[in-house]
Amino acid sequence: MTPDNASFTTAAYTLAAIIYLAYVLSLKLRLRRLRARAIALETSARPRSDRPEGA
Amino acid sequence: MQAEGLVRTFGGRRAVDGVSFTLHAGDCLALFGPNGAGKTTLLRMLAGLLAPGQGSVRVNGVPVKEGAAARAQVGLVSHASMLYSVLTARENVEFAARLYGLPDPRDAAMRALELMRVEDRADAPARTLSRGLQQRVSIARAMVHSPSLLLCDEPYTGLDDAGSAALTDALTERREGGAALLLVTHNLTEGLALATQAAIMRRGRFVRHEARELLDVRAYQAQYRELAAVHD
Amino acid sequence: MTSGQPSVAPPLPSQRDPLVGVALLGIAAIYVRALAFTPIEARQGAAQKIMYIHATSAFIALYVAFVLMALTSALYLWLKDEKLDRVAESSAEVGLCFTTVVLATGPIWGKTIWGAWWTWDARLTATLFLWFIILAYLLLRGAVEERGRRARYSAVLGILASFLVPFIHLSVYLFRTLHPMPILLKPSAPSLPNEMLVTFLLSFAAFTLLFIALLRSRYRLATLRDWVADREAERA
Amino acid sequence: MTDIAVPTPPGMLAAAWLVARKDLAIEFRTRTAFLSALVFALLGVTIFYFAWDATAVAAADLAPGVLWVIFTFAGLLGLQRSFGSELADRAVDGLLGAPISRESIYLGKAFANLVFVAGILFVTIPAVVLFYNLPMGSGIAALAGIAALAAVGLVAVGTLFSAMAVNTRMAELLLPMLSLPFFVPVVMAAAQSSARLMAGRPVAEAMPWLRILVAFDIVFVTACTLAFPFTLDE
Repeated sequence: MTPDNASFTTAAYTLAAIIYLAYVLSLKLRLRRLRARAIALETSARPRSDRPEGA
Repeated sequence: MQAEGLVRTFGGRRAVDGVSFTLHAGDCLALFGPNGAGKTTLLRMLAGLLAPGQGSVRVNGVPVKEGAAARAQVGLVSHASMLYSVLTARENVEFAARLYGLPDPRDAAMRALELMRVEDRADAPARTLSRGLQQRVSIARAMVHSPSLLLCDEPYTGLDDAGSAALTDALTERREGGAALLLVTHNLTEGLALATQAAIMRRGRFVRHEARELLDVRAYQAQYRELAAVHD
Repeated sequence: MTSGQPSVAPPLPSQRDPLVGVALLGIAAIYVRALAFTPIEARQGAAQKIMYIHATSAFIALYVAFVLMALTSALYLWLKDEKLDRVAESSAEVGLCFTTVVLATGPIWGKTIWGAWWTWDARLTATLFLWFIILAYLLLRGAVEERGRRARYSAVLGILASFLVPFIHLSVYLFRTLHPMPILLKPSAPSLPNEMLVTFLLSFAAFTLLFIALLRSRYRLATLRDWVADREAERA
Repeated sequence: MTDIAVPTPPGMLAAAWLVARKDLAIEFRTRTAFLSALVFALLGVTIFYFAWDATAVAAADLAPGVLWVIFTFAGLLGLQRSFGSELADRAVDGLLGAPISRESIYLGKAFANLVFVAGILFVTIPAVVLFYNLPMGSGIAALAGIAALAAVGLVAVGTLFSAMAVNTRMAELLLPMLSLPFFVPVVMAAAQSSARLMAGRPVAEAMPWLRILVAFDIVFVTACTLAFPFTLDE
């Protein structure tokens, strides 16, 4: 008799998808933040006053 | 001692940017320069504590980094006392003597302490000594194995008159005994008094380096003050 | 050795990373194929399908991410090339993500086979310890500012960790064999009918692609971060 | 200045012994770290006793487990301070500037830590035997032997990580986080083998675990000794 545990499969698949997507999102956010800092550093000569917070 | 093409970068900044010079027995190079010029980094490389990014350091032909033996001939006095605060002055210096493999560590330690006229506090734990006395013990520690190359990073700071006199006598005696000295200091008069050569370091490079006799002290002082106005 | 001369143009990876997009599409395709088009295994029921994402992620986490981290760590100590350190850092972080998925899906699947969420099954326990090691690795990286020292410390930990994994596997398996698991079906190497095997292999390929895409993206992130750190160090 | 005998820098082991002796002299003079680790261990042993319902679980079965958990954390406490004395006033520069190899510094510190941990064990094992009224007999000798093997493994890894952690901001948190995963096989092997020997089972049964323990010691003492120079600011 095949046990009916489809709910477990969906739970596992969704959980896996959430974790992977969360990681992709975190990569994208960190990249955006760094790009902004890089562009800011690149365009401004010596941003003494508006230097972004530490590296 | 020969230093050739020494370079060292820290996170994209060149602390030492191509320094080469030679010291012979009996030479004393006074090295001046503002904070952040790279003097301490250079000194640590000469002492074999820090591997140079490029270039090499040799004492009597033996590279300092690889050959642990070469470090046996080097003595370092730095800002920090390099002492174990819990151990007494004698134990600290004796420990150093044993590290250098001296045949008579006990006597060598006592002689070094006497040289710096601090033998009366030999059995006091290092932490109970004043800053100046700790400095003297630290200098004794650096000289216990009578090194042929003595590197001093502002050794006079914190020393009272008696201490300074003891240090000057010890350095002069070492120099006449055939050691090569490198004296890093901010105090022009102090530095020039002992020096056979003088150099000014800015942004990791020697901007001036010449024999002491050729120097006109007043002009040197004026130029140094203007050079050292802004820190690196 | 290091990016001495300040490269004028910042290494700006493009906003839209095509490879990550393609990899995610691949995973979506696997989801559809596994859930809708692969037959349900008679004895275990639908839960057996968890294997397609659990086993593949586990394999990649241990045999790809971790090995890459250990290898690049060893090479870094020898060659002192910063790029190697960045690869080690990236494969550690992506490896942590894969290991987290394994630890999330494992117990769910375990519940259906062994009736308990956590049964200290040898492989799952080993993955748990791997997860702790990678976490410690990333914590160490976070605690050291100076780049040279951070790279050296993490390289040393990376190599020591690679010596540790066999010991953990050994002791966990020895521990487990002394307490036989109430296993109905030993989820060892799947001898699957070809229909399921195809899904498994496709899934393996898709997850490997995902790993490579994430690794590349994380590597570029590390390069950009170091570039920014250099520029700020110069300006400071 | 120096008489006929030319100064000869000490060899690897001689230098290691010098560093170890210096460390132990410092430890003996302050004694605070040792006493606090000791009290921590003894308190732990007593607290564990009340953490279990003595009627449900026989104290004897509990004893090895308690010993290894306490031993691990007391050891960590001891390792925490081992490089503190070096960094104060940059005393480590004195060692690095001396004509001795970097590896001998590690071996010296590791040996001093080993003596430190052995000291704690020397008191904790009798305490466990006393409080959990274990049968005296051969089991105790086996326990001590296994403890020694485990201590070597812990100290080898712990000393290296303490050398790294001391230079970072979060040393207190970092040292346990880095070391504990490495302690897992050691504690597992020690607990399993000592449980069997204490229960009087044939030695053969404990052999597989002892082999793991010995292999761990050999692999990690060499690996950590070779890795140590890389942790210094070259």
